[in-house]
Amino acid sequence: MSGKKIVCRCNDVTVEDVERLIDSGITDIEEIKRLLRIGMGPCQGRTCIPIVISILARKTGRKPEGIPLPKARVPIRPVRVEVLVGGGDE
Amino acid sequence: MRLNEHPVLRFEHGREITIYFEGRPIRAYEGETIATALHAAGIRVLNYSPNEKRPRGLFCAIGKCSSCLMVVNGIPNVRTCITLVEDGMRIERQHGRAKLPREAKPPEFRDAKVVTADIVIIGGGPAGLMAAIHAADAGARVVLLDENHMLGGQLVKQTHKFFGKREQFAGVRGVEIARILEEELKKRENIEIFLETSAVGIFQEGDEKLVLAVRKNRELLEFRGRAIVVATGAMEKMIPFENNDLPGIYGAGAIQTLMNTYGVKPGDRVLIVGAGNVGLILAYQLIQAGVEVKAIVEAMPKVGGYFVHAAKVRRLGVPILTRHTILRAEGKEKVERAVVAQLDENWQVTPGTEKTFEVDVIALAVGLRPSIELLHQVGCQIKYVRELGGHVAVRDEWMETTVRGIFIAGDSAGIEEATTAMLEGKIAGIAAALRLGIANESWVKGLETAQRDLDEFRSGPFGRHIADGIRKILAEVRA
Amino acid sequence: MSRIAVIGGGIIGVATAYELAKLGEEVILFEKNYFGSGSTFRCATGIRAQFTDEANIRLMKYSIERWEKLGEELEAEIGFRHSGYLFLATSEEEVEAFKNNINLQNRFGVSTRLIEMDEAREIVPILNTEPFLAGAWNPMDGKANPFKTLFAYLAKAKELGVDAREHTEVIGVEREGDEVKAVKFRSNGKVESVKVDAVLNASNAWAPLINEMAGLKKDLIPITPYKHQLVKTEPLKEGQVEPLVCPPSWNDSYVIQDGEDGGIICGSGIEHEAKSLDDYEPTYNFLRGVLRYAVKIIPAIRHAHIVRQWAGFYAKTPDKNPAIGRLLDNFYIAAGFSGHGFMMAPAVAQAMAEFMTKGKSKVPLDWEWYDPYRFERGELRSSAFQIG
Amino acid sequence: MSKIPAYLQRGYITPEELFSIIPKPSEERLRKRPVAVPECPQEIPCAPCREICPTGAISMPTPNDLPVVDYEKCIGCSLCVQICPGLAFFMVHYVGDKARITMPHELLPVPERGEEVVLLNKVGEPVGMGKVITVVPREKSKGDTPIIVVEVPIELAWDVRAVKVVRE
Repeated sequence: MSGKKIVCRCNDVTVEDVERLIDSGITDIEEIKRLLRIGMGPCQGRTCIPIVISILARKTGRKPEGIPLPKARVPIRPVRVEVLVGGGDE
Repeated sequence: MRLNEHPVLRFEHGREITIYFEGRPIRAYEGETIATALHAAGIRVLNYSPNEKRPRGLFCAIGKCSSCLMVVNGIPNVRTCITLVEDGMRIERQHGRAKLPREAKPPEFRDAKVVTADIVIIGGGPAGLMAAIHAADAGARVVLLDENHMLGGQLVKQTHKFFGKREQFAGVRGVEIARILEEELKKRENIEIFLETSAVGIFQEGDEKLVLAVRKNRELLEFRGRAIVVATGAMEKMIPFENNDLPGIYGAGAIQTLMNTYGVKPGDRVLIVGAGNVGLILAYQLIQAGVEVKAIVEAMPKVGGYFVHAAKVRRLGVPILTRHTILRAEGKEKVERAVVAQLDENWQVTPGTEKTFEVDVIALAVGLRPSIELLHQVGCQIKYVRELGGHVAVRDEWMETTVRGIFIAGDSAGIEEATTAMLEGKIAGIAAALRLGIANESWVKGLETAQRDLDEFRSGPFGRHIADGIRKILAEVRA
Repeated sequence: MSRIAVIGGGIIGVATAYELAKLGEEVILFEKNYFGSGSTFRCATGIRAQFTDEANIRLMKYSIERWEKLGEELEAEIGFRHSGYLFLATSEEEVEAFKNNINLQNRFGVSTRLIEMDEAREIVPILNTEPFLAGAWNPMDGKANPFKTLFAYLAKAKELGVDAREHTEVIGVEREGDEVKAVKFRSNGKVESVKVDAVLNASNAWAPLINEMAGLKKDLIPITPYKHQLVKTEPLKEGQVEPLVCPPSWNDSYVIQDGEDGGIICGSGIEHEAKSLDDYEPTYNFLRGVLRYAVKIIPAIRHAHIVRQWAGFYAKTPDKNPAIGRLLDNFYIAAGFSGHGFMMAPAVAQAMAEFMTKGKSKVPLDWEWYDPYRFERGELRSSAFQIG
Repeated sequence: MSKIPAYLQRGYITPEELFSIIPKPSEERLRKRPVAVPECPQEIPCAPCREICPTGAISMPTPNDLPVVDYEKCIGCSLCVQICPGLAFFMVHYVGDKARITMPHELLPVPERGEEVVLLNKVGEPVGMGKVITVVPREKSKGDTPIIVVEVPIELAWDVRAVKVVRE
């Protein structure tokens, strides 16, 4: 097994993937998110986004305060479709 | 791997049942999660990742990280860390992205169950419980929901005694505080409790706030109220190092859940990353459960948690390696070794200082961050404040966020302690009742007492740091 | 060579900036937020020629031809594929209407055909065939990845010298007589101005604001933002719902698998007029409303988990056709796409760039049909059919 | 940045460091009866020891101040050892050439009275064997923590802070 440093478990994104993208000039977290699909998997960004923010801060010299957090969306945890449709169904 | 005796905790198992893992029968107990039962049976690999087919196992144990997805009774993407076992359940490892079953019937469309109250409290940990008790005493009709099957939040996993003053439960173990608060809650007739109920979103519909929630993963509920207290606690941070996704690497909270909630040992030999209070307390809890702790590594030049917690594990033989970091985990399908190394003054690894520990568990206790998803989703102003653990909602002295009627308390308002969470919960509960015009002015006094207690608690070196962070937040409100 | 300002960093603005640069123009591109942040990154990824009028059918047939070769041209993976659109009829009247549309589409070379439900089930193995009588199937329709496509255009545009600025808001358009002269913009609190020879307003929902800056009536092009919401499941194995599947009589509800991660995107005609241009608040009504139909189209979706719901704008004109053309001597517009901007972008960008530089274009774009002044004259087109 | 105290770098405190922060009880006092000594060098918000002390021997103006024991007022009742959430209070009593250390013991098994146990120093190294003199089980302890009194060689009085129970 190779020694990958995983940032996003949902999509197997590594530290190197994020760094490479930043080096190519993409430094907006919203753009990084969409190109690497970070935060778009079933964990909804809970594990990965803080790591991306810290990598971005380190690589660009920006303060974490200045990096906006991608918007949290409904539902904030995955919900089975049948539950949303058949509410009250035991 | 199951714990039979423990110096502090007693474990009560449900009825013994059988589940099938890839066809193999496994003993389980009703009331425990699938991941717990598999873990007790020594099964570490729960699925293989979608792109790289990397083995993955339990990591967060609270349904958040997606590392434990499996196919259960033919249905893919089941979070086995929060799904309870049922007799005869068939469980298979999931290999990457899943296919939906080919045959299915469309479900009936039905209205959700509606629950109304004055104040909806999300989270039944120390902050939420205190908010509920005080809001109810102030005259509000309260409904409290919590994801877990028991109240108390993280308190139920804490075997150590709490600090602070006597009226703040100092000298009482976390598990016991949870029991006391639960008893208080149940004495009050104007509090309705919903367990195993997860809030998944907040919608504002005029003056009313709708908290959409799911009970037991199968029932949709609409909680409607005029004020909300969000006391959703915290979640653990993760750090990147080589093979940081290998099964056998857990968040500290996951180990506490396995060990102290379900009575299952996480493994035999553990390396802990992080010597803050969580890492130190975890080390002690592991020793109490009869697990060997090989070492605690800490990148900072000093112990970050309370010295007394460090001294407790040092005298039981656990080395604390300050200025050390974890380089990588090694192992084929699960952790077999951990490699650490020393850091220099510039946080760079000093060559030649690598040390290998033969461990089967790596516990990450590298910090917590507030669970603010609901607050962010509903549109509260969010600000990054390092002292408070990361992104937090901006709030005033009454714990009210920038969305009127939405209050916060506890770790979701900033990482601190159960003691301060309880005081913040008291403030938020009273403040919400005051804002709704339910509580009369005399309640302001109680709120101010709690504020003074907080100030006193935060007057030491640890608390001053927090107070700095809170000042930044309050400056934002005034601006 | 002239200097052209393109206002709006969505797919239309970015693609047109690229096309203009390709023709040798000096381009400065403004986006007030991040590139794609308006409607492009919120879209449902679908691309189709199954329209119900000649202008849109011909434009989209051409656009799909451009989509086919776009990855190669931009030297990037953009995730385009001919995954098809499958419309499903629930009544005999609808089957007749489908037949008429198919005839029209066939006349302009679009390969749509009427199919039976057995074939539909082969195309979508987990489709619920029971409620439907027939399908209108065009295998040449498709989908692409909006993120990758926009960034591919952007990268090429930059390579060709486009000065692309995000987080840069246009706050003024200087005009003398029937000519615009300069564009004033703000970035990081700093206000600057640039002299320009021409301006393209490609800001879709925000276009009336830019028109107003140029001294035009705000409602000259009446564009209203409607929140069009989507929900999406967790990633799933690809190929389960490859095409966009839509029974129009079920409130225009549709499902389509994301070409990238396989998550199923569910949309519907349930719309709300946005309260403001930053009102992206998803609604509870939609969350349950859309799934009510989605589970009837693909019952197995019941077992999948929804991981997010979001809203984007359908920047709608009164006839749901975009406004494409010239507003002043050197002030142009391509906006009000009413939900079709992403799919139309390759064709519209090329047409617009050629029109701005040469006064004409070889793209089969019916300038008369999309004429921006038609609203003022009260000449509405037949409503363009609106799905994904 | 202020200098980091050595005990925070290592996670344990040496007697020298401890007695540079609080006074060491006199030999005479140590021989008289057990005396409580807090190994609590850090300002943390915590006050149960002061609150439980029946003679007011522990001073601590605010919960964030360090506990300071008035050794003359201390009657050696061990309540502070029982209640201390940080398990940081110990009692020391010199008896002949032995010292009797009162310490918390929250592990299984709890030793029995008279049992010989392995003595552990502040870093968990075995430094000899010692006899358990007294056991206060969890049920009888004021702070839900079992406490034990262990006899150790007098020269190890300030080193031994834990024991290990080894049974066949």
